Amino acid sequence: MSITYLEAIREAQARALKEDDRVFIYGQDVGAFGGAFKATKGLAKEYPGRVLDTPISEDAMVGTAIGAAIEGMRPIVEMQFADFSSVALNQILNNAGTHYWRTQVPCPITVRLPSGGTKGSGPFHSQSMEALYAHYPGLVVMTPATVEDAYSMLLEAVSLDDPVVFCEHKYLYYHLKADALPTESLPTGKARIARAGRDLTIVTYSAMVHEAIAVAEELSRDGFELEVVDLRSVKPLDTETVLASVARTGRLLCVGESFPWGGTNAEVIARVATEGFHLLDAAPARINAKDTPIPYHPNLWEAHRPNAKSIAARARQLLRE
Amino acid sequence: MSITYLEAIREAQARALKEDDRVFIYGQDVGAFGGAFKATKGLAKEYPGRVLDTPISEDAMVGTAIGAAIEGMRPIVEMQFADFSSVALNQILNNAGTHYWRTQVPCPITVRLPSGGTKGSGPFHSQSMEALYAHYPGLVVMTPATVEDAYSMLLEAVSLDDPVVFCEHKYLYYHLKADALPTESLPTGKARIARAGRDLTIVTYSAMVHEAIAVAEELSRDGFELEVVDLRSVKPLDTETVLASVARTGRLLCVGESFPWGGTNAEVIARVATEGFHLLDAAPARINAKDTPIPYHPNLWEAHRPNAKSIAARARQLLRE
Amino acid sequence: MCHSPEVKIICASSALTTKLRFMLRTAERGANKVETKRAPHERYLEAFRWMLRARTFEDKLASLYRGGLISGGVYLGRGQEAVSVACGLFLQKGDILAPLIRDQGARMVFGEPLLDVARTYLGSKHGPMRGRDGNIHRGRPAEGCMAMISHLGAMVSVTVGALMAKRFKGERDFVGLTTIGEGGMSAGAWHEGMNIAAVEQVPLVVVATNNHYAYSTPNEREFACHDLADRAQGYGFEGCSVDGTDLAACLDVIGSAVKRARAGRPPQLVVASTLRLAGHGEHDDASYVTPEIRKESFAQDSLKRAEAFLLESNLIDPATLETWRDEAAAEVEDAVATAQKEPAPEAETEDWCALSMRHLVDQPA
Amino acid sequence: MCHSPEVKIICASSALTTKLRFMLRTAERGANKVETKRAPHERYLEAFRWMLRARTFEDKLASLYRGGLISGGVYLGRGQEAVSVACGLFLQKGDILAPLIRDQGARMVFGEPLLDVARTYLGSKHGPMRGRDGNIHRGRPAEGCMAMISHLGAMVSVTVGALMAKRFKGERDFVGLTTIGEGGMSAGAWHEGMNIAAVEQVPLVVVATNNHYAYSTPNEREFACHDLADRAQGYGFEGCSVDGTDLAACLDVIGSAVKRARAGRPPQLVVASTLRLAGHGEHDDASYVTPEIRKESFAQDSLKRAEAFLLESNLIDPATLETWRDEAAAEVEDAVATAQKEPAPEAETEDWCALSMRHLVDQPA
Ligand SMILES: Cc1ncc(C[n+]2csc(CCOP(=O)(O)OP(=O)(O)O)c2C)c(N)n1
Ligand SMILES: Cc1ncc(C[n+]2csc(CCOP(=O)(O)OP(=O)(O)O)c2C)c(N)n1
Ligand SMILES: [Mg+2]
Ligand SMILES: [Mg+2]
Repeated sequence: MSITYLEAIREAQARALKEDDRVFIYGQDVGAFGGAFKATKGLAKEYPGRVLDTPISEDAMVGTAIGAAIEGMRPIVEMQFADFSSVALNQILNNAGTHYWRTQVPCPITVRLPSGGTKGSGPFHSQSMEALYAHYPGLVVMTPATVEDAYSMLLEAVSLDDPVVFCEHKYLYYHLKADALPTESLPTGKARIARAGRDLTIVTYSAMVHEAIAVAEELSRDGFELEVVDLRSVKPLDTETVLASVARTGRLLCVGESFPWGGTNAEVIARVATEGFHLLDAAPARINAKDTPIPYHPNLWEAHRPNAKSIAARARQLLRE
Repeated sequence: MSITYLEAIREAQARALKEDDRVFIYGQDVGAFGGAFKATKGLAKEYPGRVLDTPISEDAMVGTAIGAAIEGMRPIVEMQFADFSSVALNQILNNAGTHYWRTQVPCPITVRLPSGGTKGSGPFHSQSMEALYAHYPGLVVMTPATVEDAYSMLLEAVSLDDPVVFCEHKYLYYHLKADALPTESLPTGKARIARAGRDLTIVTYSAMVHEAIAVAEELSRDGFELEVVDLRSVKPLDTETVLASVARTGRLLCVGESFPWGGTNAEVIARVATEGFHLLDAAPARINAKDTPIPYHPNLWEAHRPNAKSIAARARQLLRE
Repeated sequence: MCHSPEVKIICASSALTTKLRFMLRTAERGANKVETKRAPHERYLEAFRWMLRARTFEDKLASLYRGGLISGGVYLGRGQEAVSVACGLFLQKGDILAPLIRDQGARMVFGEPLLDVARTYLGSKHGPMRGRDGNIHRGRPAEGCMAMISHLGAMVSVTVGALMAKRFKGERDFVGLTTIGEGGMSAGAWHEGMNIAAVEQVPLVVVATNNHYAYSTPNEREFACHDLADRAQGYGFEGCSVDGTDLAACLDVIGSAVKRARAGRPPQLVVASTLRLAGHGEHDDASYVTPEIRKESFAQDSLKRAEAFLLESNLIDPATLETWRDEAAAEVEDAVATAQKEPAPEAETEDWCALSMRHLVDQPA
Repeated sequence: MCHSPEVKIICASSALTTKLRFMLRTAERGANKVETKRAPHERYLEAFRWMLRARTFEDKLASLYRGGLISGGVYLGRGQEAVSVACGLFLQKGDILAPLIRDQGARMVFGEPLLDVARTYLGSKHGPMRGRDGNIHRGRPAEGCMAMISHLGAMVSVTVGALMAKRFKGERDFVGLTTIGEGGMSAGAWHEGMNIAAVEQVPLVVVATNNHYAYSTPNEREFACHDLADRAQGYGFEGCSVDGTDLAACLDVIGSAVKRARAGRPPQLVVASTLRLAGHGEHDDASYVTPEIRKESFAQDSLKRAEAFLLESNLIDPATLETWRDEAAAEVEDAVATAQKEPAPEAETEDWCALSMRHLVDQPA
């Protein structure tokens, strides 16, 4: 048996629906159709009345989920693409994100964002928005990189009493496979050493974990052992694991698919620079996407986001410093 | 004669209206009423038909400005409070921010955000949102700290061919005064050495510049000379000036009023750590607001954002390292 | 949760003369429709007394504000008490109220303790918002009263969600009521909320008050339709208009809308017409309100109108009215005095946790 | 900018028998109203020929997609050609068109070169979007054709702003037309755009097509009102409905709406009824469309209907139709062949500048 990242997301939702009466799924085309990416395939039939198609109203989809969560439900909202969450951002940041702090009543919603770039998708179907959500208080922002994490973290997202923005990567949907669903997992907030190493630490998350691992494998043929830290959630961000890794390697390269200004890379470097300055043997480095909208054409798209080639080049350079 | 930060904003708009037919002002209550903060006082009368009240429709206010800009106008949109721009964010990021890159037709809008905290304003009338806008490509994000910059940068914002998010600080509106309007200014993208020093660099912007200067003055009584860099615009961010300052002082403290995760502080530290690592004699440090919504009560509010006291304490600690 | 103040009946039932019957016609119609167990004059008196309390409290808030005793803004519902009290009066425990800026009346009737108001405005540590949020941004969601965010329009869909949750949980006989100003009706969030309410067919009542201004902005720059109530049919709501200065009409129309929603009819939109008889906030002298508009019939003070009716029709005597006033003032003074004695929140003891799951808090150095 | 293809008149004027006059009744009415300089049958034929071209191009796009020659999605307006062509046909140079997903027709009629379509879908470096954006996300704003963003509803207010700019600049006699699907009418941005259009009283026409699905979502889960055209009055628009499968009716109703907007009447909303005769995109087999719905009268193919009418009424003979088809196919093949020969954009020569003011670009290391 083999299961994809996308199937893991479907299975997690199936299990959440099965085990917890409070769960319902709310989103455009998630019902009989099973969602634009089929992440809810078959669920409407298995759980009648609990997997509901919505109008094209991202603000109201999240607002509705917030109201339901306040009243004790555990809604999962699917955005058709992460990019469209820009029109739900106010409800996510200002309503869900502030609710517990203001009222002491928790607001356990999960907002699923099919994120990240794929070929030919262009500026409005490719975005990685974790930085917007992580910047504001009151939200947990998950960025699973593996089939196992897609499954277990989504289950955990639903079980947490706080609002979770769940950034699942579209590129991994079909590309990534595992043998089976996991039976245990790290808790939210713990990063994972995706590959152990000693010469350089790559801190990354989501689809870029796999690029980083490919680079580590490539460079290991030249005798360099790169450690790859998969953040798993960018908020909370596991500073401890990152620092421990940098303590081992002395070198830090941050890799992320989102835009360069601010964001996870900047945050990780800021944490290491402020809290682990003496651990660094060389200047830390980062690779982001470029500071333009995400291009439609595959030629441009490949160059816009970091990839194994650009990461490897930067890693080699950093190893020489 | 003396002129406040707020009056400077009014005067810049008056001059823009006077000198450029393409300029019009669009926002809630900006007309006869002169705006919630009186930043457009008298302008509707002086420039009939060019200072227009809008419905409570932030998305459409910005959308309208975008359409007008594409057709050759230079609209200035006033958000009543920065916080409400969350519902215009999609138009700002995805429409204005991508327009030039996609079509080669520039989109010269200026969106004024009355930003930042004041006592008793609470979670939804106090936000500093520059990090959200700076993260995305295609926007210039200005954060003037002085009366002079409020004036000259707003004029420059209107004259630039690209969309500008103009973060003006409400706390400075009445508190800050200058003798006269400036006749010249630094260009956009150039940071300003607000105070020269040799022992430590504080990189900051907007209202926090004044807290930093107060700290510098306090510490100079103990023999420490702090340099204060006022970024002026957080995007573009003047890495060169920052690095040159850190080269002089060897120590970096970043101060910002927005939330801790990501944002300007993280970006500045990331740039210095990656591009000027060897310039640092000690780990860089940062002070942000806390990671909760901005509290209503003055007691909590004072503790939530950085202030001269907390900055001084951190600076002293950093000077000992 | 409709905590009714003890209503002293001054006129015996027999005193309901033909003349009074005629004068109460409208109220009665309303009352019949909402299946009240009380006679219409009782309902009217009860509502009036709530209006008096709301006004009394808000007058006090205004004076505290003028005295510099309140941080931040003070936003009053002066003139809108009839609408607002009617919004609260037909709700019961298990219902949802999502109030907005000018809903002192509805909040109180729905069960908000006076002390909540005082504590929130005065920043007491013991208030429901514990100094974290202030003024109108208060609520007790666990008791069905939502805590609004400022962004107008956002609370409609939240109310829809709360009602869906009740349906999921198998509750019965509930309704939700939320309010909006005519200005907020231009917000995209409001539209999405209205549409999704109709799609989900939840028992929702949306009471919109056109008080003719959004801050300083007059209707001409807010919308261009002939009648805001016409928006109802575009969503599949049932809609109607009401004179927001006429308490009997408000009780009738809003009561009926609540009843229809509770009975499973489509969502309800009521558009009330009033004038905001205060500044946008107490910092605002509302000098932009033209003298002409102050002469319009929608510019009447609903409280004065109700009072005049009650006195004129001998449903209440001046002495009782005085007693009610005094009682309201005493209650308010009491709440304010209590809150004023209470400690303010302190930064040192504040836990600065935006998450309920403390172990997930990530406050970097 | 209404580039009309050369219309060969097959029937002499005299051939317009009473029977044809009757059949063309609707088209005629429309044509009279829009002050066309052409006789109604000419307008109809012209529109039909545009429909044919649009369909021909879209069929080609579908086959390129199936052949794996297009990156990303392909979104067709199949079945909606009558509405879309009518949207373009009454616009002129100086007007604004803000098209959406299914507007191949309107775009072409308004003057978009076929090569723009081919270049954008095939990612030619020479296309208007130069490979930076693709498929339907194309436009030439400098020539009045806006380049949509994906977020539904966002383009209404953009069109309003462009019209305000024209008014500011003293231009005259212009209109703007933008389109939306019934699904996009649930978006908050759409509501804000509609409302602000009415407040600003710009000469705007909004043509909504209810093609009964938003992706897979049927009307029942999109809205709950009886008739979407009823939304018009809630905004202060003038509104009407039209059978989107009937070309003559589309020409009449949309033409009249454009004329009214141009004449200074309030903004116009037209709601057309059709069925989407394709998947949401070409990746989608639309298997969720029920057989019952395919039998509805709104499920007719507007192109086939127009063609049948023309043949039946001898307004065109089969041979001419064949010629037109061949000509359309040749034009399309030509555009596609040209675009296919052109270079793709390359990362090395792309300047990666999101700002027009190059010195403000801030691309950190
Ligand atoms: C989305 C949004 N934009 C702007 C504001 C600022 N604001 C607060 S109240 C108000 C006027 C509201 O007018 P209306 O809805 O008519 O209510 P009223 O104050 O008249 O009761 C405005 C513009 C806001 N709260 N939310
Ligand atoms: C705000 C927003 N949410 C979601 C989407 C994704 N999306 C693209 S087209 C579409 C369906 C549109 O339906 P409709 O408006 O009826 O137009 P049609 O496709 O039927 O022509 C959806 C959901 C989007 N483009 N924008
Ligand atoms: Mg109002
Ligand atoms: Mg549709």
